[in-house]
Amino acid sequence: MSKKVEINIKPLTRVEGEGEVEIVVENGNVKKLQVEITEAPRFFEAFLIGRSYLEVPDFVARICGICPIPYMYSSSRAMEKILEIEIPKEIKDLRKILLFGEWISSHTLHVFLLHAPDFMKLNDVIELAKIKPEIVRKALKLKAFGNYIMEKIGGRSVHPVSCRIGGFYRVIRREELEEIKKECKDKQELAKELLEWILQLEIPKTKFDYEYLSLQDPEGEYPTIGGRIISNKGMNISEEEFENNIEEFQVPYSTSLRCRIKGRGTYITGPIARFNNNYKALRGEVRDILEAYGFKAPLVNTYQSIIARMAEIYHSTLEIERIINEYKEPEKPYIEGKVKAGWGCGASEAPRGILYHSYRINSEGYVEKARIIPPTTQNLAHIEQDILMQIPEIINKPIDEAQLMVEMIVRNYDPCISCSVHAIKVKIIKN
Amino acid sequence: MMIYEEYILRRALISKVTQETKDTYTYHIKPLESEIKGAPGQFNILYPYGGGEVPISVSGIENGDIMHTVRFVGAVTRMLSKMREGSVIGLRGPYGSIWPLNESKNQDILIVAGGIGLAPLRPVIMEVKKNRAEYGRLMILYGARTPQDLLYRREFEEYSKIEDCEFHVTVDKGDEKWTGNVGVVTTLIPKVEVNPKNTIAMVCGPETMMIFTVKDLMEKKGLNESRIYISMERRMRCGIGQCGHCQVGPFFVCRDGPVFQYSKIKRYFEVKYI
Amino acid sequence: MKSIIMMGTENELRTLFDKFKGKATIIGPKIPNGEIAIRYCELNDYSEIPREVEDDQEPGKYKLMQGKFFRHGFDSPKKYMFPSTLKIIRVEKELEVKPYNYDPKETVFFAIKPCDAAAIKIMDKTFTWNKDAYYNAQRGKITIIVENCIKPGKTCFCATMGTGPRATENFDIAYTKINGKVLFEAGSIKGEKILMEIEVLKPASNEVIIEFIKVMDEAYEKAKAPFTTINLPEKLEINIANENLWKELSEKCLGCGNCTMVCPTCFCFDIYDESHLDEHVDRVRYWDSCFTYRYAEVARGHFRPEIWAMYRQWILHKFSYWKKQFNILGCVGCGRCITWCPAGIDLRENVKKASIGV
Amino acid sequence: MKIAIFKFASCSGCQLELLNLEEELLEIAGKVEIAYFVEASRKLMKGPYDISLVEGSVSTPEQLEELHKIREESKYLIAIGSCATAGGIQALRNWAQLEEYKKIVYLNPEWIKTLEKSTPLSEHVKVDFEIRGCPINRKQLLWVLSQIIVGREPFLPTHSLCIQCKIKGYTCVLVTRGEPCLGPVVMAGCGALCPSFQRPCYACYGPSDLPQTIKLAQQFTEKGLSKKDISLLFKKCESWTPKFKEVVEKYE
Ligand SMILES: Cc1cc2nc3c(=O)[nH]c(=O)nc-3n(C[C@H](O)[C@H](O)[C@H](O)COP(=O)(O)OP(=O)(O)OC[C@H]3O[C@@H](n4cnc5c(N)ncnc54)[C@H](O)[C@@H]3O)c2cc1C
Ligand code: SF4
Ligand code: SF4
Ligand code: SF4
Repeated sequence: MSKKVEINIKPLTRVEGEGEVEIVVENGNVKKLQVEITEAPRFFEAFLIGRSYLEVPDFVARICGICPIPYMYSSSRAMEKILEIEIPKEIKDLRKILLFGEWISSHTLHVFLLHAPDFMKLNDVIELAKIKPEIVRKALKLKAFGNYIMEKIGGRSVHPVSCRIGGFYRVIRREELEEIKKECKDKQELAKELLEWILQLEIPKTKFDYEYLSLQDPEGEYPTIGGRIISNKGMNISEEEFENNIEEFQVPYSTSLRCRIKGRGTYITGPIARFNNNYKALRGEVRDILEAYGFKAPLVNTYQSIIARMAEIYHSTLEIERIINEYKEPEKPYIEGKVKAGWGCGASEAPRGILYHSYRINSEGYVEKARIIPPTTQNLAHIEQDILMQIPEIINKPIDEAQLMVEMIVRNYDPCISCSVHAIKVKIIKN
Repeated sequence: MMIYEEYILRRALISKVTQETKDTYTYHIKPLESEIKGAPGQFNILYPYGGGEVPISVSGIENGDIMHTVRFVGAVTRMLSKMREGSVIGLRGPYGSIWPLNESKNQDILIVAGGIGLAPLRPVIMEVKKNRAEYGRLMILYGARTPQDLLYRREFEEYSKIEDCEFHVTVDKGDEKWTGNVGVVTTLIPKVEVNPKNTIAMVCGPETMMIFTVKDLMEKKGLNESRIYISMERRMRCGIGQCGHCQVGPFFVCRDGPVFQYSKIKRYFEVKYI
Repeated sequence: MKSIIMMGTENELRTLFDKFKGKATIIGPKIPNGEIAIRYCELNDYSEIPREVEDDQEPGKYKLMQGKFFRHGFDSPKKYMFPSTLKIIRVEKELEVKPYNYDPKETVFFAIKPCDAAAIKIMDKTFTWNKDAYYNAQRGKITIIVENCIKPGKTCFCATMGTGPRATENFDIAYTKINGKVLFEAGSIKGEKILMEIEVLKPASNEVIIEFIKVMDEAYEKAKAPFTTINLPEKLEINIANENLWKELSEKCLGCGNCTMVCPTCFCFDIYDESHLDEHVDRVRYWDSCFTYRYAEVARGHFRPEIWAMYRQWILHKFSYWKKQFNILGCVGCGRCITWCPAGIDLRENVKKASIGV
Repeated sequence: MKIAIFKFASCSGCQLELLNLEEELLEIAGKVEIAYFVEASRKLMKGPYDISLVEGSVSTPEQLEELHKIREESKYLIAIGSCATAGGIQALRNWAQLEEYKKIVYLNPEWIKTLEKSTPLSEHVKVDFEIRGCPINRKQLLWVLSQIIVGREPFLPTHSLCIQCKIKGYTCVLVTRGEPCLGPVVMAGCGALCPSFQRPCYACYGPSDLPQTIKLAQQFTEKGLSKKDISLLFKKCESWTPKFKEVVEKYE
């Protein structure tokens, strides 16, 4: 008896878009496994050419409404290297607060609105709110806090307006940050409670030996902007070496490129990678709770990415308060550099992992070449890999469960909001 | 402590709705809190919940109910179109000046109305009918785009039966059933005999129609500009001379108008885009 | 009321300021942290009033720099009596109307300019006529302390409009800083009483008064526009139908509305119905401008669909209609609309051109 | 009332603004039925829908087909954001050679299918209302939704950003620093965010209701900006709107 299992998940979405998953298994052999990206191409790398270096952060922010800040940071960092701008501590600190704000907002969105319903076999957050109203209310409050931070410092949470190359458009005043600080204690409490709730979720058990790639902060903090790129399998390179070590490739069924480490294969970037590679840099308060529930790095089960994400939320709420306490208003809102021809690259940790940019500009500051490698692109090939590893289990499940399982695997990577694929239609044909 | 009394809307009940044309209804409105007045020419501000305020002329008073005839042209009026008998709306007013009924005592009255412009003039017709002896001849010239756009058709017979009343109707474009006049309202002007020394004209309609009517009345009928009254329409956000929108030259249409003696407004009325 | 000029020093100015501390909200000029213009805001201490700065104002340009005497930024006392956004009433389903309550605080305008005091006089006429409840409530609780302008700016023309550079009416106390001295004048009984309490003040000597007059006279010459207000409404209206003229005058106008927003007397507003999910609606009043497209739009047409007509409405309202409506001109010559016009249109030149035709 | 949310070429930022209505989200869900929202729910209901919110520009043949289907299934179609109302930032390719662009971005350009231009919904179907901005302002979105719930056709102000800037009390960056702020020709809606950070507006909300774009460009020329810089100023997420296009074409 031949047994054919066909799983067709449509629509599935990319960082900012649409995609599908198609799986065909015949007699236990995988005939087809495609995580397809059908999102309309938007040609950012092309229309950036000829634009002024100053415009780039605002443009690339528009690649993704969920994580515009790292887009602005990676591009600014690349330009700042070309222009030889040294970013002072005050501005670095501000940037970190803003980024943590985005992590809080983006992670809370994913953990509670998109991911948690999976573990409770629910369709969406509205259903979750019916059985766990307190949890949802707390999560929404926490998410609002993330947005509040971005609005205070950035003007708005989607495509903030205050960031520029060299710093910010105006000095962010202490008083403004004090207002954020007032909220911190309360939100730390919320984050802690929610972390404890997540730690008690029933999470599927798997164990795989994957490669995790993340930044490592030069000052030993939890990684945010810039630093070495490290992995649990011994990779340790500078941002400048990224393009030499990571290769991009394209598959015919997808408008998204995908990545692998040259000569080695696919890898994971994102919260679970940061967590595993930088566990010591997490705030002690966070580790204490994790360990009290029996968790610590490395997490080798990708379903536990939800734990890494929630840990980062709590970490962020604590760090924001610390940085505000140390904050001194910078003298100048931004540092001006010398426009000259050159090439530069920059990486930062987006909520979903390493975001790498590189640019070449001419002597008048107009872009000649742009290269952007977002985390979801990097994870994409690995998502297929991850599904592949779990195929034996998937095909032995009843149809709905198999369907949900594939979706869950994809959602573990939080491939941006669109890519959270809560609405993946899975078609499984068994014969 | 202070409150903005000027803006307090009073609750009122729609007691009857009559369809006039495809897009125009007449509402009979019963005040629920205090009496609502309104003299011919004046307007009230109507407010469907959450929609916004619209100024609408008084088109009649019947058994203590006030009548408003509304054409549905935009967001707020279309909201009104969904209101039925028994609906509650907000209302404030009355505001604005009145038709020169006092000055018209013992005078002939010439009414020229275009489209929805008959609504503010209907109370004048009713007043003349009621106190027939106090006024001279009544002439009504009314025009609309098509026969289907004529307001108050069910009352036309009543108008023509008013003693010593001439009533002419025209449409820009007739249909198979239409046997009456065809042409813009100014084509009716030659049909009436006007004594320029003894006639007060009251005009309301679209601004271009008013421009041509006034011109004809002065040039062809010899009416002095001080004997002509027009009712103007402007955007109004407050109705009480605060918001600035309704200004025509130095005049606030909501307070100094909407009814203006033509001699007073002429200087501005004739200027393009004033 | 005796209009005696009293003499003191900056110490007495501080004493005057301190008299209001804790008793009233004091509004005055300040350069808030990180700001790039002088703003009217709440002051907690006399020392917050800027010193050693000057505002360089030109058509379409404003810059703060080192200097001795500053004038004003773009905001005026208007925003305190006629807030840019104000909830008027709340309507609940079934049309239950709940008015918002206003309880304005006792307020002192400290160190505002003569033109601003004159603007309040104009607003008194427009808003009182209008029975504006909020305005009247706040206005009844205001004390006006004016600083006379010894050095009018490049966009000022208060002299022409008869509102400055020395305040002559509509204030409680006016003061003038001249060569290290501060001269005080009372403009109301209230002001006189306050001044009497400051014992150190002495009547100014003749020499000081002569010095004062000389400074004010020089200032007067610097604040003139190239037109006069004599018969201005009539002169302007002669050209009311001259479309080409208005097109030429508004050639650079962007229709952005900045001029009306910064004007200390412009009073137009719109009311929005802000509906909320919990089934209540706030009727909110916002500043509006005759330069917005919707301003003169009606259901099926537009009364002023082109920029030149809007521009004419603005000029004629200020310099002609206003006089007919409120028996006063609508402009005080503060020059804000000139400085803050992004296109740098010089109102003075345009009024001049419009009043004689081209 | 059944609401559906759709997405074409875009960054998802506008629908994120819907999710960012944290406090109101559950309240909205109580008033209306969120029938189709790929980003938020596994449960997808079939049309017809009372209101469809559509994000993103039309840029592939499939999207065009889907748009017509959405139009048929929706009583009230609202375009949200610059992409859906103006073609979005990806409309910058409308000025370029598409094949060139494909080569720049993709290793195998022949695999990429797309329409020649990225266009707003209104170029293809009747749109009942537009909420503009890149991204839209969630307060405006909420206002529009609550107006519809109350039974009113939606309304949003269309005047210049300068008016909002002054209502909020921000100091003008154009006048104080001579920086090329587009506020005078841009529609209000964001809350004058950039001026609040002393930054010139770069026009996320597109043209206001009577935008004097050519005159403003002329102003900038007088302030010393080069033709190229002026055309770049107008060539951003709202570049495909007629009044902005006019400047881009004249100054490019
Ligand atoms: C003195 C006078 C008497 C009148 N008498 C009559 C009469 O007897 N019969 C009659 O049919 N008409 C009469 N009209 C005309 C009538 O007032 C208009 O047709 C009506 O106001 C149109 O309103 P609308 O909202 O339906 O149309 P729209 O044109 O859609 O709305 C008017 C304007 O209001 C604005 N707006 C919409 N929503 C809001 C909101 N939420 N907040 C703020 N602004 C908003 C819009 O910008 C719109 O342009 C009279 C007008 C005047 C001045
Ligand atoms: S005059 Fe100047 S400030 Fe006023 S609308 Fe025109 S351009 Fe704007
Ligand atoms: S900063 Fe820009 S938006 Fe604000 S007033 Fe100035 S020109 Fe207008
Ligand atoms: S660029 Fe303009 S529209 Fe966009 S946020 Fe800034 S001020 Fe608002």
